[in-house]
Amino acid sequence: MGPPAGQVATHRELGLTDSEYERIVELLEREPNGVELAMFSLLWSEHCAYKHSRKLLGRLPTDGERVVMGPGENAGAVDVGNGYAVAFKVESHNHPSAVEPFQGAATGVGGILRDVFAIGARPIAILDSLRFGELDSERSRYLLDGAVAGIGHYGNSIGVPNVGGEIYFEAPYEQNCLINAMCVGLARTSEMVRAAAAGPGNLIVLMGASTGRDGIGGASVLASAELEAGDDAKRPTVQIGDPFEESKLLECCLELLNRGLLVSLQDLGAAGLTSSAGEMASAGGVGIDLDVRKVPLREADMEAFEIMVSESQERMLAVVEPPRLDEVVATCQRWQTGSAAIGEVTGGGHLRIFDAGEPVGDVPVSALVDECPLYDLEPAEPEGWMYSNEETLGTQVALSVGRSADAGDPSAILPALLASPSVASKRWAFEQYDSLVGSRTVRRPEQADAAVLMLPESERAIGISIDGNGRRVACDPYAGAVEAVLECAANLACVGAEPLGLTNCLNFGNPEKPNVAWQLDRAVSGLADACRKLGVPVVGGNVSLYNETGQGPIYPTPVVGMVGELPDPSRVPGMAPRDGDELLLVGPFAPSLAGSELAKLRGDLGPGLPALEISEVAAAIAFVRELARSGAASAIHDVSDGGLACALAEMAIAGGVGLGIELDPLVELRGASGETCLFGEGPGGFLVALPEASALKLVEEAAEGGVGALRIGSCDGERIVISAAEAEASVALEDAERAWRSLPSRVDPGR
Amino acid sequence: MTFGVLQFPGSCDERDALAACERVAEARLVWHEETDLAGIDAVVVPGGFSYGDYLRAGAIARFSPAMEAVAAFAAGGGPVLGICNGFQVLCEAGLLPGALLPNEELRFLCRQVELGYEGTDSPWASELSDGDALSIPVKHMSGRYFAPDDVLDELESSGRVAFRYAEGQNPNGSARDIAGVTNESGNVLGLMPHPEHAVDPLTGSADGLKLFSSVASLLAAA
Amino acid sequence: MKARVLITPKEGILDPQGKAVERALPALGFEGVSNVRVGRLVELDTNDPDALPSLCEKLLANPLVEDFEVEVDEK
Amino acid sequence: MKARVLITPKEGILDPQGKAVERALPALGFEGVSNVRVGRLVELDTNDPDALPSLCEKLLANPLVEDFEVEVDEK
Ligand SMILES: Nc1ncnc2c1ncn2[C@@H]1O[C@H](COP(=O)(O)OP(=O)(O)O)[C@@H](O)[C@H]1O
Ligand SMILES: [Mg+2]
Repeated sequence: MGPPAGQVATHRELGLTDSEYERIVELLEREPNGVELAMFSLLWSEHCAYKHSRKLLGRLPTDGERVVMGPGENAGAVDVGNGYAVAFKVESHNHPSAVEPFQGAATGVGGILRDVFAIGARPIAILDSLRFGELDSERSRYLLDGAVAGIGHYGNSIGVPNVGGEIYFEAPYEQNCLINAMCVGLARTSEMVRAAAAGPGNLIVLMGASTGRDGIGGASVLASAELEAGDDAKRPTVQIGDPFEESKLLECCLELLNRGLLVSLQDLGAAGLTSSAGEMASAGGVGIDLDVRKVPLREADMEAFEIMVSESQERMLAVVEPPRLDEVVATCQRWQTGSAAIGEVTGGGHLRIFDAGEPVGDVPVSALVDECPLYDLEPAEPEGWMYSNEETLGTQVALSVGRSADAGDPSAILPALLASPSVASKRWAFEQYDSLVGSRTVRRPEQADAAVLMLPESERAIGISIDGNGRRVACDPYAGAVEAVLECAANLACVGAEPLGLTNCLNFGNPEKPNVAWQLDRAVSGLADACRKLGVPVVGGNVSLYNETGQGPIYPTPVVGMVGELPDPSRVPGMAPRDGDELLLVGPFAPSLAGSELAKLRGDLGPGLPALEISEVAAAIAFVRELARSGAASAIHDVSDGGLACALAEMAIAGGVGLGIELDPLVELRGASGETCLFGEGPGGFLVALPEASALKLVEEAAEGGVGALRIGSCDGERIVISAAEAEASVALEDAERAWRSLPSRVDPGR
Repeated sequence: MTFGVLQFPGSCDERDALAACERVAEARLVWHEETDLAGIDAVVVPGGFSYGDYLRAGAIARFSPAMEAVAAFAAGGGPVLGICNGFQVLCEAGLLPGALLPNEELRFLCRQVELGYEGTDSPWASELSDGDALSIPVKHMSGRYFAPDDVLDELESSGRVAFRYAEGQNPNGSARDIAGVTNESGNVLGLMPHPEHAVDPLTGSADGLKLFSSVASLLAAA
Repeated sequence: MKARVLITPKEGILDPQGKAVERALPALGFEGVSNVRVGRLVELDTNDPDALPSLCEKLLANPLVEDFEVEVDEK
Repeated sequence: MKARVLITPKEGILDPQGKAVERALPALGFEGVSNVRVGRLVELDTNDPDALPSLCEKLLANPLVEDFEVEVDEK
């Protein structure tokens, strides 16, 4: 049985260790044949088996009153009332995007959409979190340009609005960019499905696109091994996305679920049929028989193993009761999407593969899906700074600030920070995304810290945010990961949203290296502690390891996506203050230059972030949330990258009004230098603009709630003037805006 | 009165267009294979990526059975509004002059723009007055309106340029800042910006609603 | 029979893709390239090549803004 | 010298456009057309045709997913 020996590569070439191979032989009680080995190599890859991370993930809190589906399903979901749930998940497509940014990013979006509609939720929003090298590198510009176009292409074509995201530019991502995409969907709770096969005798139906040689070996070769020079050989496996096909498939699947025609549904992602059939069988405690010759093929001469591991996009696997098959097929035809019954559910607990009736593979489902050995990490804290400060100094910005005579002049630093690509306006990118389709978008990109979508179905709205500053996590993996969670919650607070659940994507280097293992270990603890203290359950996520090249690991980058609810979308404050408004700084913000954007530009990065008290920040978050809901503030914005001065400038630009700010009270309170107060970073700072008459009342209310609030100035004129002790930044509003809007000229220097 | 909103495989703004119509009248989706528009008083060909927008925006959709019915409906004087991809489809079908080419910047662009309305006879603009400014978003990859100069001259002199982008806001390189044109008798209007995404102040603007209410009130009065 | 349809933007119509290529050339060290026009190419098998011009006019090209040329491989 | 670059999706690489066109044809009354592949066509003038293959690889085509062919008109 099976193909002749030598037709597929040996276990080592497929990425399995000798001991893993021995374990497979033990479980099968014989040598695997080629088809079986290919299947094991993929399901036992890091990408599918989480062999270096599963133990850590156990630390994350997953329970909550509002949780409808937690980790283990295609997407997590939380209850939003009136019988509706919001489903969401973030996923990475880093390595495919480093090879071909447009298609890699596009298919990343396609994949996360499928995870969401696989549970019966209609996708209502996409967010994307991207990391590239510095923009003075041609490769970074090429990757950025392609990835943004690809994300836009897929989401725009399929009609799901892209409502938010983030882009950071840091040298450690130069060779290994990060492309994380998050999808949010809305479902009637009663119509949601789990991906568990059930009912021996039921049919396995493959829907959607035909199967080609796309991404063969992708999961093991592309997603779980370090990228090296000479990756060209891996290139023929590039997956091409077809959003038109997915749009039909999406509508078809939602109609089938709505009409109750499916027993269960699962997307095909990494490792294609092998993983979706294997995981469906495992979740249902059943077996599955498949005949690969019944799979509609794009290329007739495909081998059995190729069909089993192909990562052709836009496919879904469903379990269907035999009497329903005709209706399912007819519905697929109406949507002009493919469907083929390729097998059936069995009681045997085995995944058996046939090729035109001939058995070519037979493995116990549990061996394939559940028996992959899990490894303990061997963490070791690095001595000193693992990354090079020299490399972070690549940009023109860095040169102008870090090394010029003006290096100490706040009036020069502010525009330089605003022009730093990680801080600058990302309008160049988000205008390439349709942020409006669906008619739910109450706050679009740049209108508020979090996107706001209304849900008339449940008579409320949701706020959504995605965040994760890898540089700060590199400085201190525990504190940095805590900050990522706090930053998301802070963004939600600014629009009055209370967190319901969290998803995350852990983008790290090679976990077999002790220093990376340490980063991973500390970061997961940080996430877990922050989630516990904020009371936010983790409902899903994704892990992407081995993000490194010869130049070393990426910054450790846990990306956090959070969804919160708010009662009244008509009372959401924006970021634009009004002329004459008074400005207050609310919260326990204690600025520090450690890990800051300015420290980066000066080449001053090193280990360590100041200690912080999560509960104090949580109290400020809760206070700001209520303030936002009250409608009393004309604008709210939290302090993040580039510190107070940048946050203030962003508000001034949004409102088209100058600012006069005096930070001496902060200097006194924190005992920090003027420069640190202007440009230092840290969690727990909120800027609130409101009419002068309400300012005093707000300070009193904050004090009653145990939250600090300082009156720091007001909005008027055409200059941004911020002073703190000896330091003063004074910049014309239009100069600040020009700097902040300079990204297009950096992406396309020829223009 | 009842709006019919066409639905092609790959359309994606049809639900929003339907919801916009439903704010002012009855409305239903019309599947691309339908050929009978009985009971429908006005047709919206919505935005999106019909048939993936492959080959050329709107090129494949124009051949759908429903579009044949729409052509007959338009010939009989029925009001037809093509939005974005719908505008492209109407041009491809020859119901409107010109073509929509890839944006000059070659990128997809989603942005709120200001439109100036210039008097026409279109039923879609009965509630607008010459010189009105409307805030309506654009979002498209191929929105650069093109027609030969003599056709443009003719459009202008016969009052068939219904909407132009406000000065300095032409997002795509459209000839003479044209954002929307009508056919000779005014019942067919093609518009690149998306009025169906501007029907509620909560999502940014309600200016687009006037197009739908124009037709609805006109037909209700008739 | 194999056939190829070559579709190009009509003379006089702005071709931003062609312009973008021209702009990118010097940075890549290519001199002496000009008049770049970017169009579409459709390859297909047909058993009725005489129908191709009509197919082009109706579907593959937009005669208002594009020219086309059909090449049939008679083998 | 005039030259033409014909760029097509690589063998085995999914071609969504070709697929969509192929599917639409019967409804338009065109029978017997198959294997539709949609690619790009670049026309240009050059005084150094030998540089074209390199230009294709670097700029005009994406060698990961596309094949290209250069035709030079020697006149
Ligand atoms: N970092 C994480 N935090 C929480 N849950 C996670 C994390 N990573 C993965 N998971 C969960 O593990 C399961 C498997 O993830 P994955 O293999 O990405 O799913 P899929 O194959 O559906 O894309 C999912 O339910 C996912 O939510
Ligand atoms: Mg899944």
